[in-house]
Amino acid sequence: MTPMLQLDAVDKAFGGLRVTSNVSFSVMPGEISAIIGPNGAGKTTLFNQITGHLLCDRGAILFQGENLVGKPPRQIVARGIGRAFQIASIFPDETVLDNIRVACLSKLGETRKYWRHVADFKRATDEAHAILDSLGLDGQSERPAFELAHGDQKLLDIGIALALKPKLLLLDEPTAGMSPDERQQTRELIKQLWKSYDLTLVFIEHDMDMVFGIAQVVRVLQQGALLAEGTPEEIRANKQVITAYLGEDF
Amino acid sequence: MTNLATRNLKAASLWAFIVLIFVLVPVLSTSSYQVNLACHVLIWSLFAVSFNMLWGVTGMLSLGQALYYGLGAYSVGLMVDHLGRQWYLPAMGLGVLAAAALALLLGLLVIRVGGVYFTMLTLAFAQLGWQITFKWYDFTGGDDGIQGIIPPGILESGTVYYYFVLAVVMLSIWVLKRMAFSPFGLVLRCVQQNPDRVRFLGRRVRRNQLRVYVISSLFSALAGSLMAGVDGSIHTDMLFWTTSGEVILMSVLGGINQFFGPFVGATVIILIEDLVGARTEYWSLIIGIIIMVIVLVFPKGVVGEAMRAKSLLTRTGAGR
Amino acid sequence: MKKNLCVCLAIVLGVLCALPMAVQAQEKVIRIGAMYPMTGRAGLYGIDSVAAAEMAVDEINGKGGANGYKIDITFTDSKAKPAYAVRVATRYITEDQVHFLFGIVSSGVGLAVTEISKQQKKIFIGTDHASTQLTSDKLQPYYFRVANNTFQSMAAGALYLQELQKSKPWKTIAYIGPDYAYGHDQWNELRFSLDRLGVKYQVVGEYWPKLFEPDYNSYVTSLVKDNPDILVTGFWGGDTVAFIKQAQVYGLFKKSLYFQPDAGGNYELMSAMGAELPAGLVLGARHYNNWPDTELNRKFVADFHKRTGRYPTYAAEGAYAGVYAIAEAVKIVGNPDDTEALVKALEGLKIKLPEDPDGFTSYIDPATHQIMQVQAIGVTMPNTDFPPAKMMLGDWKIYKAEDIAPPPGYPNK
Amino acid sequence: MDASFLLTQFISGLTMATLLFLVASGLTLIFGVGNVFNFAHGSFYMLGAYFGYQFVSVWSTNFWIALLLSGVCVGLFGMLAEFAFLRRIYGRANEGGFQILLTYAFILIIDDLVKLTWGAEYKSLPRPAGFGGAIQLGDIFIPTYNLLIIAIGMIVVVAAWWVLSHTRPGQVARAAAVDREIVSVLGVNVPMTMTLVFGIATALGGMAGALAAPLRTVTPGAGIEVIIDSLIVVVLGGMGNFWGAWFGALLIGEVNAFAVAVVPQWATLFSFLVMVVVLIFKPEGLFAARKVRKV
Repeated sequence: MTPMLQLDAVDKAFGGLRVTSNVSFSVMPGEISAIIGPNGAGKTTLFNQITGHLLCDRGAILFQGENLVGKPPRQIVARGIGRAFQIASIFPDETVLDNIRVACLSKLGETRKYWRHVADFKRATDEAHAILDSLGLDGQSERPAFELAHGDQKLLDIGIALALKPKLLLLDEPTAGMSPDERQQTRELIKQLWKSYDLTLVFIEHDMDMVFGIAQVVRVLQQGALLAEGTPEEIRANKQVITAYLGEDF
Repeated sequence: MTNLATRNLKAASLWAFIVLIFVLVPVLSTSSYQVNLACHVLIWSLFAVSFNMLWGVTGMLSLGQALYYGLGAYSVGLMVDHLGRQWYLPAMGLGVLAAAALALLLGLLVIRVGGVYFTMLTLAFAQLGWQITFKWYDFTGGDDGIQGIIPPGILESGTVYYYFVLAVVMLSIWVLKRMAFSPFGLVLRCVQQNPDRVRFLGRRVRRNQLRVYVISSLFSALAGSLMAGVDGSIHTDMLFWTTSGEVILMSVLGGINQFFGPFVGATVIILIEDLVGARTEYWSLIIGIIIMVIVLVFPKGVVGEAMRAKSLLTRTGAGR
Repeated sequence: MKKNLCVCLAIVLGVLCALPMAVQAQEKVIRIGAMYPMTGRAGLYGIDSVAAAEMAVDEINGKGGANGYKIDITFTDSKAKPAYAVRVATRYITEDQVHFLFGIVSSGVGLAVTEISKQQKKIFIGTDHASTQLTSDKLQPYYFRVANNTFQSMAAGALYLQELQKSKPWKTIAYIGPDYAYGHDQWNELRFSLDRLGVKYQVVGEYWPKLFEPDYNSYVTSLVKDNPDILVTGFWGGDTVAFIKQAQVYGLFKKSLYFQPDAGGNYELMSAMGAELPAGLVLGARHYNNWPDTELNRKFVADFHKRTGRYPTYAAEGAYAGVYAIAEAVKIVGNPDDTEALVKALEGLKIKLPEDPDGFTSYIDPATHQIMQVQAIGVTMPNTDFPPAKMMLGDWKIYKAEDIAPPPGYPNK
Repeated sequence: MDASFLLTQFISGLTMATLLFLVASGLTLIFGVGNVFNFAHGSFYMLGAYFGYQFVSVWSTNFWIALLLSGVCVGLFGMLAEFAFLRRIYGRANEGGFQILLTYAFILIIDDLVKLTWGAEYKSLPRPAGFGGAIQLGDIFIPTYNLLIIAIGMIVVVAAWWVLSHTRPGQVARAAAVDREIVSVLGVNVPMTMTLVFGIATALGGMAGALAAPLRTVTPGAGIEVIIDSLIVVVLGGMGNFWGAWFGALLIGEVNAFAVAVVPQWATLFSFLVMVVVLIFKPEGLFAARKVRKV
């Protein structure tokens, strides 16, 4: 089976500082996996390289066998990679519905329609409602997005990504800034979404309950390099990981 | 579906009301001056609404839309002057096309940079256009402008021309309104709020900015070409940067984030300019103070403030 | 939102219709709608014109009006913007029901307003703008001008240069003027007149700084290199001041004769520059505070000074003349309502004005609707009679009205 | 075209460039630190010229003192404008448009205030004692006052260099020009800094007005023509870049001087032409102060 995503010796340096160095791993289709590591380990940079926001200095990123390096985000997203951001990246003045609907329209190739009202695009609207429903946000669909609670804004961000029907979904700290209760709910929700949308899912997370609770594979980054890769159990037992990141008393 | 139907009905009745008001102007007015004034209001409204597609909707602050407004006017003026009155309507079409072509060309240059650089670049190119029009007096008439631009046939009558303007303006604003609430318009609003996210929806930000720049310029040129026939004369002032500034003022006064804001803004500004100008030679002091008050106290504009007041009222009402 | 919008628009409609509904009751009044710039660079001309026009109105009304009709004159700032002036003119005609449109400093604005005057068949008295077009190819039946046009000034200038060639043989000439119609017209008209007189000359330089150019250093140094015998300039207002101040230190006026026959002799230059104004510049204008030395002119200048505390620029005399021309025409016709009769009366109207020397009376040429006046050109010399000016013109050369009129058909011939 | 003429023309261009730079430097400073484009900067220049007239011609103040006082008065006026009005719109959505309107309102108001105070007549100041003539070197005339302007321009450049590189406020201003967020991290009172910078910048504009007054005409509306030229200079040099403004002024001044000498009929279009050519290749100007956010 070809991997969904394959990183091959990926490097990135800012000035003299190497942020990711020689990172290689493969993500198999249908997998749900986590990337962990201390702050500054290069996790978000890695995402940025995958989605084309940053150019790789070296190495290759293969998505379903096709090299993505050098392609702009626009084309990468079109190939089926979705992403939600660490700080919710939404359209604050639009309604919750329109936030999702614009993504649905984009996926359906209907953004160059100049004449009909957005509400008249039935398919996009229905799809948007379905996504809001699965996120539990349907009740707030007519509110402007900036009015949403912090956690809901992050869900909305995920919803925008989902609307693009990605094969691979990248989530950057989906529970950051949430209360323990919200985290619990979000964890369940993400697992739910992974199943119902048939996704390959990679997430960055600091919340260990989430990492060890739902990930099938965990990858540890440290100072830009891949320190370890394995099942949650393997990682939990890995000496290097424990000293470098999880701490002795873990 | 009912929601949709109500929306359509509401929108349609609002339209009918606005159109009715302007249809009645020549009937109710006591002098042709009021018709003339209403004509100015309509044309500036179109100019301001098309400008606001660029600024209010997409967040691109151009200080050079006067270039296209002037281009529209001069296309009509020059062709009527050189070729005759029967060229009036073709010249309008030609001016609009020329503006679209120029906007495409300049757009490729100025859209490369964002924010205030975009503003300054549009200003610089518009001033260049003004300087050329001013200087090339053999062709453009320079500071003397062009006079005697009389519309052909039945349009020569002031009232008929007024209805012509009304029809063109209302049709154009209707088209722009459809556009603003279409998927294209939604993408434009998204471009303003979060361009990076738009890229990650798989859409090209600059391509969309270029599209709206061309569309806005095209309608600005249409407004300019209509203006040529109102007074029968045009002038380089139409290309000067203060003309571009005036539409910003109209947009702000009406309310940037309201589609009809600039329409109301244009109406109010033209009436204020007229009233103040007619009463005092110190109009510039008074207008300056008025602008200051608008900017500092009513940043949401007339329509925006009215909506805020309305929502405050309904909220207190519901609280009781 | 929609409801509010409706309310807004309804209010707007209300204002629109109720605007100035106050149309005056039908008394015996001559209504004049005047437009002058009162802000910016040309503001001085507007403000002087308003003062002089009001002075004329007070004088006429003080004597019981014209044929029993009192003059009621309204002023609006044209903002020197044609589109705005057109709107004001339309308001004057249809709302205020004026009998005459009046004023205008800039030719661009004048051309736009004459178009309205033609469409609405309302007489337009031009008092200051000088483009020859208005009384030649753009002439329409309802337009009259009571101040000289640039052709007349430049024709007088050509005669001056022709005479000068006899006493002080000059060969080369250079021109600098603002890069718009006014600047170009003057140069074309001067060369046309020189050629018509058969004067031989060689052009060694032509420069076109932009209107309101603040910095002439580069132009001056180029002109010094060209070293013309005669330096003709076509500036007006502040540009004249800036050019002379910057050119003076380069010694330009020692080598070349400075010659500015249209707007150079305007009093504003003398009052702005005081003792800094060099002697020996040859300047012309449409009215002078110290010429002709007639009772009428002395009285006009003194009255204006009494009224405003300063001496008038030439724009003032134009406005003053315009009001008197209207009063005279109404006296002939008997009322201000018969526009066609007023046009007939104005055509060929003879009127004694402050700028007429003894033995001459200004008259309006029926063919061109242009006032025909004597034109004088003078040389700067010390004179402190009109403070703050320390230099005034003197050593006058006088040119007859008939000698400086454009030939029939100009500029197409 | 001989060498002495080229030199004369070069010095003419330098005079123009220096005055242009004095106005544009303030404009670019305000933009660099505050991201404000001050359309009213020309009006502050005009105000400086009127203050110069008031001090020298009406109150017979010594020219040099008048020059300084004009700068100070205009600077205070500028600080007032920033403190009372402009700072209220910082950070607002669509701030750019509000800036344009507010500074445009300043233009309208200052124009009328000047007319109310000094009337519409043209005013003029004499050159200061000792600077009324010209130095003659062979065929070359160099007006001493022009040399003085060039010298003052040099002094401002050197002083600005010293302030920007050796003092803390200078460092803050430089930091702000690159990244505004840094400034608040440095523990600087940002609003106060902005007011001060606005004051210094308008004082420079005012001083330029007073300095130019003996060469030009003091008249209502005198600010409009300098603002467009300064705009070209600032855009050309890279908005917010002090040295860019200096270079831009030099370029425009000299291009203009030689265009006048070579192709006088087209000279007025050259400054625009230079700008368009530069912007086609470098849309952010020759020396962009901060990395241009490409949207």
